[in-house]
Amino acid sequence: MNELAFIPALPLLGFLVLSLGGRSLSRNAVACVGAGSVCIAAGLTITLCVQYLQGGNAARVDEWVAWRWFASGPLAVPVGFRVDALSLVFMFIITFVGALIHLYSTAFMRDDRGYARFFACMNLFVCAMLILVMAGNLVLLYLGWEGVGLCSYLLIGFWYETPANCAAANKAFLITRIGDTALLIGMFLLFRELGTFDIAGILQASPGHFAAASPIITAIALLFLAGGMGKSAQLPLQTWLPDAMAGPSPVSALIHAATMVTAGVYLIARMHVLFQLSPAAMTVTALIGALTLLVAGCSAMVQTDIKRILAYSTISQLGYMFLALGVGAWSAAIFHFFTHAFFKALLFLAAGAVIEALHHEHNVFRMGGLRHRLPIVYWTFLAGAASLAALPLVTAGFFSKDQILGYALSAEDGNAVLWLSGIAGALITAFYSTRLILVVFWGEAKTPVTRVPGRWITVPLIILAFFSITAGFLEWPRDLLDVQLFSGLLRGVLPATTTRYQGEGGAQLTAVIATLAGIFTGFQLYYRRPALLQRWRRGRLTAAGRQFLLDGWKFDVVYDRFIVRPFVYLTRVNRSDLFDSLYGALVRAMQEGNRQLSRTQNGSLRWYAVGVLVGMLYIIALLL
Amino acid sequence: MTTVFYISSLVAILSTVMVITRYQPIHALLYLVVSFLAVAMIFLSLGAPFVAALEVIIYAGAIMVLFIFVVMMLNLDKETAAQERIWLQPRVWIGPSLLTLLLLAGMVVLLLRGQRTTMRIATVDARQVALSLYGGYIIAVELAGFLLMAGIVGAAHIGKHRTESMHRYLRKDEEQQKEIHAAS
Amino acid sequence: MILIEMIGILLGGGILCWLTAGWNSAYVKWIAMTAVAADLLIAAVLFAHFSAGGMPQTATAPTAMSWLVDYRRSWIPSLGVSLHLSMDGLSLLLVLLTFFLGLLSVLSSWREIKERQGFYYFNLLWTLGGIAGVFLATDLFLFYFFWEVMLVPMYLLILLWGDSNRRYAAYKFFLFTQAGGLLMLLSILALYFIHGQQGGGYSFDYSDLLHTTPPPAVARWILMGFLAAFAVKLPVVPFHNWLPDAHSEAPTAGSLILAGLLLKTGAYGMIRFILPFFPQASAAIAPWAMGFGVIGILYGALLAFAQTDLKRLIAYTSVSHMGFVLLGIFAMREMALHGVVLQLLAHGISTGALFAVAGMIKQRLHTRDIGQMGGLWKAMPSMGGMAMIFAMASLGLPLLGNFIAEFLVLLGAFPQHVTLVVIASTGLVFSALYSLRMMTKVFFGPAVAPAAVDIGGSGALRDMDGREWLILGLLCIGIVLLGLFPQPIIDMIKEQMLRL
Amino acid sequence: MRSNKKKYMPPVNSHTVLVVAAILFALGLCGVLTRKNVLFILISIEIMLNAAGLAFVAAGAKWRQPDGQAMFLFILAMAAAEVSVGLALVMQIYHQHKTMDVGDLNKLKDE
Repeated sequence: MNELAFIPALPLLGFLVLSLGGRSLSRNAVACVGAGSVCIAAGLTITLCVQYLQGGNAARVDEWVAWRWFASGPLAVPVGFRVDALSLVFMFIITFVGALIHLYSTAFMRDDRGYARFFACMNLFVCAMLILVMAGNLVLLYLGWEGVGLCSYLLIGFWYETPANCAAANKAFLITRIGDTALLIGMFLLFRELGTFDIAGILQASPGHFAAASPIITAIALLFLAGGMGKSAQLPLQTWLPDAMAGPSPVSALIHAATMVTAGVYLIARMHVLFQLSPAAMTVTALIGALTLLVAGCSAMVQTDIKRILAYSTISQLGYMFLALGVGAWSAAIFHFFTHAFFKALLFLAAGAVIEALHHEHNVFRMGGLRHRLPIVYWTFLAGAASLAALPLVTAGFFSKDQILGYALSAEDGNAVLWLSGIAGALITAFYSTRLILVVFWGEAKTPVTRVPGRWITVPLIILAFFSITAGFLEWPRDLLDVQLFSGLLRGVLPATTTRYQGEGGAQLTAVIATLAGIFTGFQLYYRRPALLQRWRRGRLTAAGRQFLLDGWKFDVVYDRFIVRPFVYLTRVNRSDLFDSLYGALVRAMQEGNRQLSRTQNGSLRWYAVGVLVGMLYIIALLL
Repeated sequence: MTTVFYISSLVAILSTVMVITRYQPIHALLYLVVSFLAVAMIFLSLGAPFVAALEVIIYAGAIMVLFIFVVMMLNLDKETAAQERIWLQPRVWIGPSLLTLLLLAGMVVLLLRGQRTTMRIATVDARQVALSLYGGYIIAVELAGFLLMAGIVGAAHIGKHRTESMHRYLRKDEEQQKEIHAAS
Repeated sequence: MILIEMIGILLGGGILCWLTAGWNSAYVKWIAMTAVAADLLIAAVLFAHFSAGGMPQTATAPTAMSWLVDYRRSWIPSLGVSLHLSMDGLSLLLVLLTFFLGLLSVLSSWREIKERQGFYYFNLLWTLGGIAGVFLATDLFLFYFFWEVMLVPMYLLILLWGDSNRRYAAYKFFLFTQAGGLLMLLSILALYFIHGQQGGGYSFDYSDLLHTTPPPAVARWILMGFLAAFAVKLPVVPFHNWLPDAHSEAPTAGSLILAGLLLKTGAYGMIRFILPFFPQASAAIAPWAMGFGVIGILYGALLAFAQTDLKRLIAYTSVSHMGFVLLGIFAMREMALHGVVLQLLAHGISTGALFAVAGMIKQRLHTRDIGQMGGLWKAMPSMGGMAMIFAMASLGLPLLGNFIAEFLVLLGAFPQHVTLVVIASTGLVFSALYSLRMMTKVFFGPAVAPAAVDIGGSGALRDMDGREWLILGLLCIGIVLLGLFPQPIIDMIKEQMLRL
Repeated sequence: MRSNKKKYMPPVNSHTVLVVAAILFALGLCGVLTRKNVLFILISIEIMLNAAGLAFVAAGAKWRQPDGQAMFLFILAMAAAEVSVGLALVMQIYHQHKTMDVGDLNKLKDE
């Protein structure tokens, strides 16, 4: 038994214990099992990380095959794990951030009826997510991929008694399932071409097997991209994520911010060889990323539900990652994932604390003035928001976003359009981050604080805030400081980005200015001159625009009208089965025939005699 | 003999027409006797004296007596005749008559289509018939015996005066329906 | 000999049940359970024996077929009918499934059936016996015989112990399957005579008829005859209408057997007879058959989504899942066929389990209408969890048996017909649609009004009791094992699928 | 030959006899179809049987063979049996239904 196995096995064990015996355990025991398993897994992962860093071998790979899963004909799929630096980054985030979120949840979910169920699902999620990133072959990856989908479904619908929550859960599962199916078809296509599902084998064989930019590789890459788009809530499959906020806040933090939604990023980074072979797919990836970050960012500007703001900002940040992937800035995408996981998890957890404190108040405009009453939450939230806004040099978000923006312009596949959209996105991001801080924590208090978060809630917040600030120091812009620890770690897995030119100064400055401009605008609108905002709200055009953005660019409405309703109508119409009525018609025809024929059997002697006579006439007519 | 044949044919047809158009059963039966006798004459003219005799004895005699018995027993008189008059409306009989006429026309056309031969008639006497019957047709004779036997038994059985109207299977049904009616 | 004993135990047990019921009906279910359990034990021992490398040497077998167990006695020699039962990996697996689900069906009727128990268990055991016979018979006459043996008791089960609309359902079931069966009989006879005329002697034996080569045009018609029977049983889409009615009206055990086992006989027949008998003709119709499979997948899923009757919903999911089976069989690739066999087993377990859950819910709520359910998770979290597992199995979640099956089917069929497989894959989205809808409507949402619950007078909704835990627990273990360790099963049928 | 000894009679056209038989048959059939009274129907049936007999005898006469007459005898036997059973039925019907109308006797009708 390899020590690798313990990392996913521990949460799995936790899940089994909690799901089978959860109801007979006390709350403390449940918390111990639930959070403990993930914490130990986190410890193991960190040990592994240390080993990797100490070894200094960037191309180190750990492999372990648990058992032969299934083999049929040319196909052989083992339950095999393969860990390299890329997986390790993800594993670290999953277990470390996961452990913090679990600790937070022990207090946060304390009074919930489904305490054991919550931790069971969370543990299962951690396990599935670990399997996803540790999988040595695509089938196992798909197992984890679907597993996290299931957990996401279960946790979004955690408070199942509200129909809206169930609807959100179903929506999340279904929309991601569309992406999953695309991924599955992509896998079939890949298998037909290469005859293997082994990830290492695929990466090795692909460049020799596929001609660059051939239609088949483009198709495969696009299908994989579609899979990633579903999971990572990219346009046009993004609509599920804002609704997914129906789940408890820790769930939003873990699944819908830090880990699961980045599975698409992982997939594309993992399969980067396929994408590199297809410039078209790369372009599409980058475009989708750029488009998503703008669309979602705009929506985030006007949302009023604190969690929905964060959800749209998550979509937007994921858009940055896709943009980075699309321009071939692999390690930059992963780096942004890395920092994003900290600050977005932090934001969600802090938002959860705020919501709890205000007695389940979600609307930001009914908050306010929390700066003094929840100081720890305020400062940590500020750290997270600053990181989200990419406040230059002092936050993690700055370093990762700056790298992406730099590559968007300078990388071989990058261009000015992508860069400009990134810059616009940075401005928007900074704007709504400022808005969030100002509206929620400044101003006057509108709702009384009923519950002050305890230590189990604040400590994870502080740890995450620390990382939200410092995680960026692993990787500095080249012209400022020559520290590239992160990309150095990934060097053995992901190819370096080929750039057209060196020197990022001007572009960097633009980004910084955009960020500051965004912050300034937000400050002006929401603190200095709120009257301007009031006027806009009253204007007809601006109000309509606001509503449009508030509804997420009406994607839901369009889908509802053109896909959901026709589909439901179609199924309703056919509920009693078309073919059934076909057979029913057959039966009725028989009965009608029987009725007609039995009318001849009227019991009248003379009628029968006429029948005989007609028969005779017929015979005679034949003879004539 | 030819003349006899034609005359008796004419009589037979006319009297048969009368049979089927009478209202009073007894009148019809009287015309039927005439018809049978005429047919007997035809037989005679065709050189079949034995059958002619049988026709008179059995048809015009025995069977006719049965009919008359029944008419007498059922007491079918003027009332029946009035009933028949109502029943014999033109719209009742015209359709079937036309159909029958059509059939007749068809048959006649078929008959006349063949080669016309005049047959030279020789008498076939009872002896020959008897030899033929008890020679080649012996089985058929036995079967005819069975048939008559069955006819007698059947007639005796059916003719028994019973008040019950239904077969036991049907009766059960009837009773049930009555019960249902009573219940409702 | 062991084979005829297996069937004999069931048939004999059935008669014993009937006779015993006359003087003490308390023993009946125990007799039934003992009979099925004994068979299950035998089958399990056989499985353990053969999967542990106990494959017999084929030296003794005179034919090219290498059966694991072969039993042959002459029965009606003048017609070339023999009592020929054989077992290979495929039949062993299906027989194992038969007895496994058979045991659970006995268990699930433990409380449900209170009237005419003797006759009920007689019918149940005879149905099982017929199914086992179908899986084992290698004489076509005998095959047809068992085909009918499984049909009539099933018909009675629906007719006598079914729900409110049982007569309609039973007649429909009987008419559809019987029409198919008679066409198959015609085909069997045609094959028999063609074989005789070609000088092979008149015989109904499988291995004899295997080498019959009817003229291609005739072969296609004979194939159609077989296909008619199997397509109705499977069911293929235009012939599926008996299924929702029969499933929803049958008692729980009946639904379990119908979904879990009866449908499998159709697939088994296709694999056992159609493909080996008419390789060319089936290759000719393969694209059509695959197309119908795909139509079945989508159509079944769409209908399942629209249903309001829980059992009907599950029944239509069967239609959808069996579409994968058809697709896989006529892809005629090793991988797809492995997937098909796995799908047979996994579907038997998962759908059987869903029917069991539906039965338990019906026992508590006295309704099958999902509009009247909701929020059941609150009262019955364990059952909700179990139902969730099986719903996930039915939407093809990895880790559970159905995923590997569907994955192999689609993967195997992919090179044969890309477009169809792509369309079929969208079935996965639809399967998610109906499964989630079912879970949402039944277990989530606001709790049902207590008034609706108390109809039975048995008090509040209770969670599963020990017997129900046993049933669902066994099924759950089964489906997870299939998902985690499918390899022994693939190994079991590997050799045989290669021969196709 | 035996026929030589027979006394020859003047010839009749063979078709004429059959036409007469056909007319009688048609009249009988017409009676069966038009009358509603069971008794008349029975009478008409007798006419039809008689006509058939006539055809047989005519055919026998044409070939100068006794077979036609033998057949007539069978028809006679049948007619006798038929009429006895038929009249018994008529009596029963009349007793039970108090009517002779065949239109009322439709118990065999398929409901």
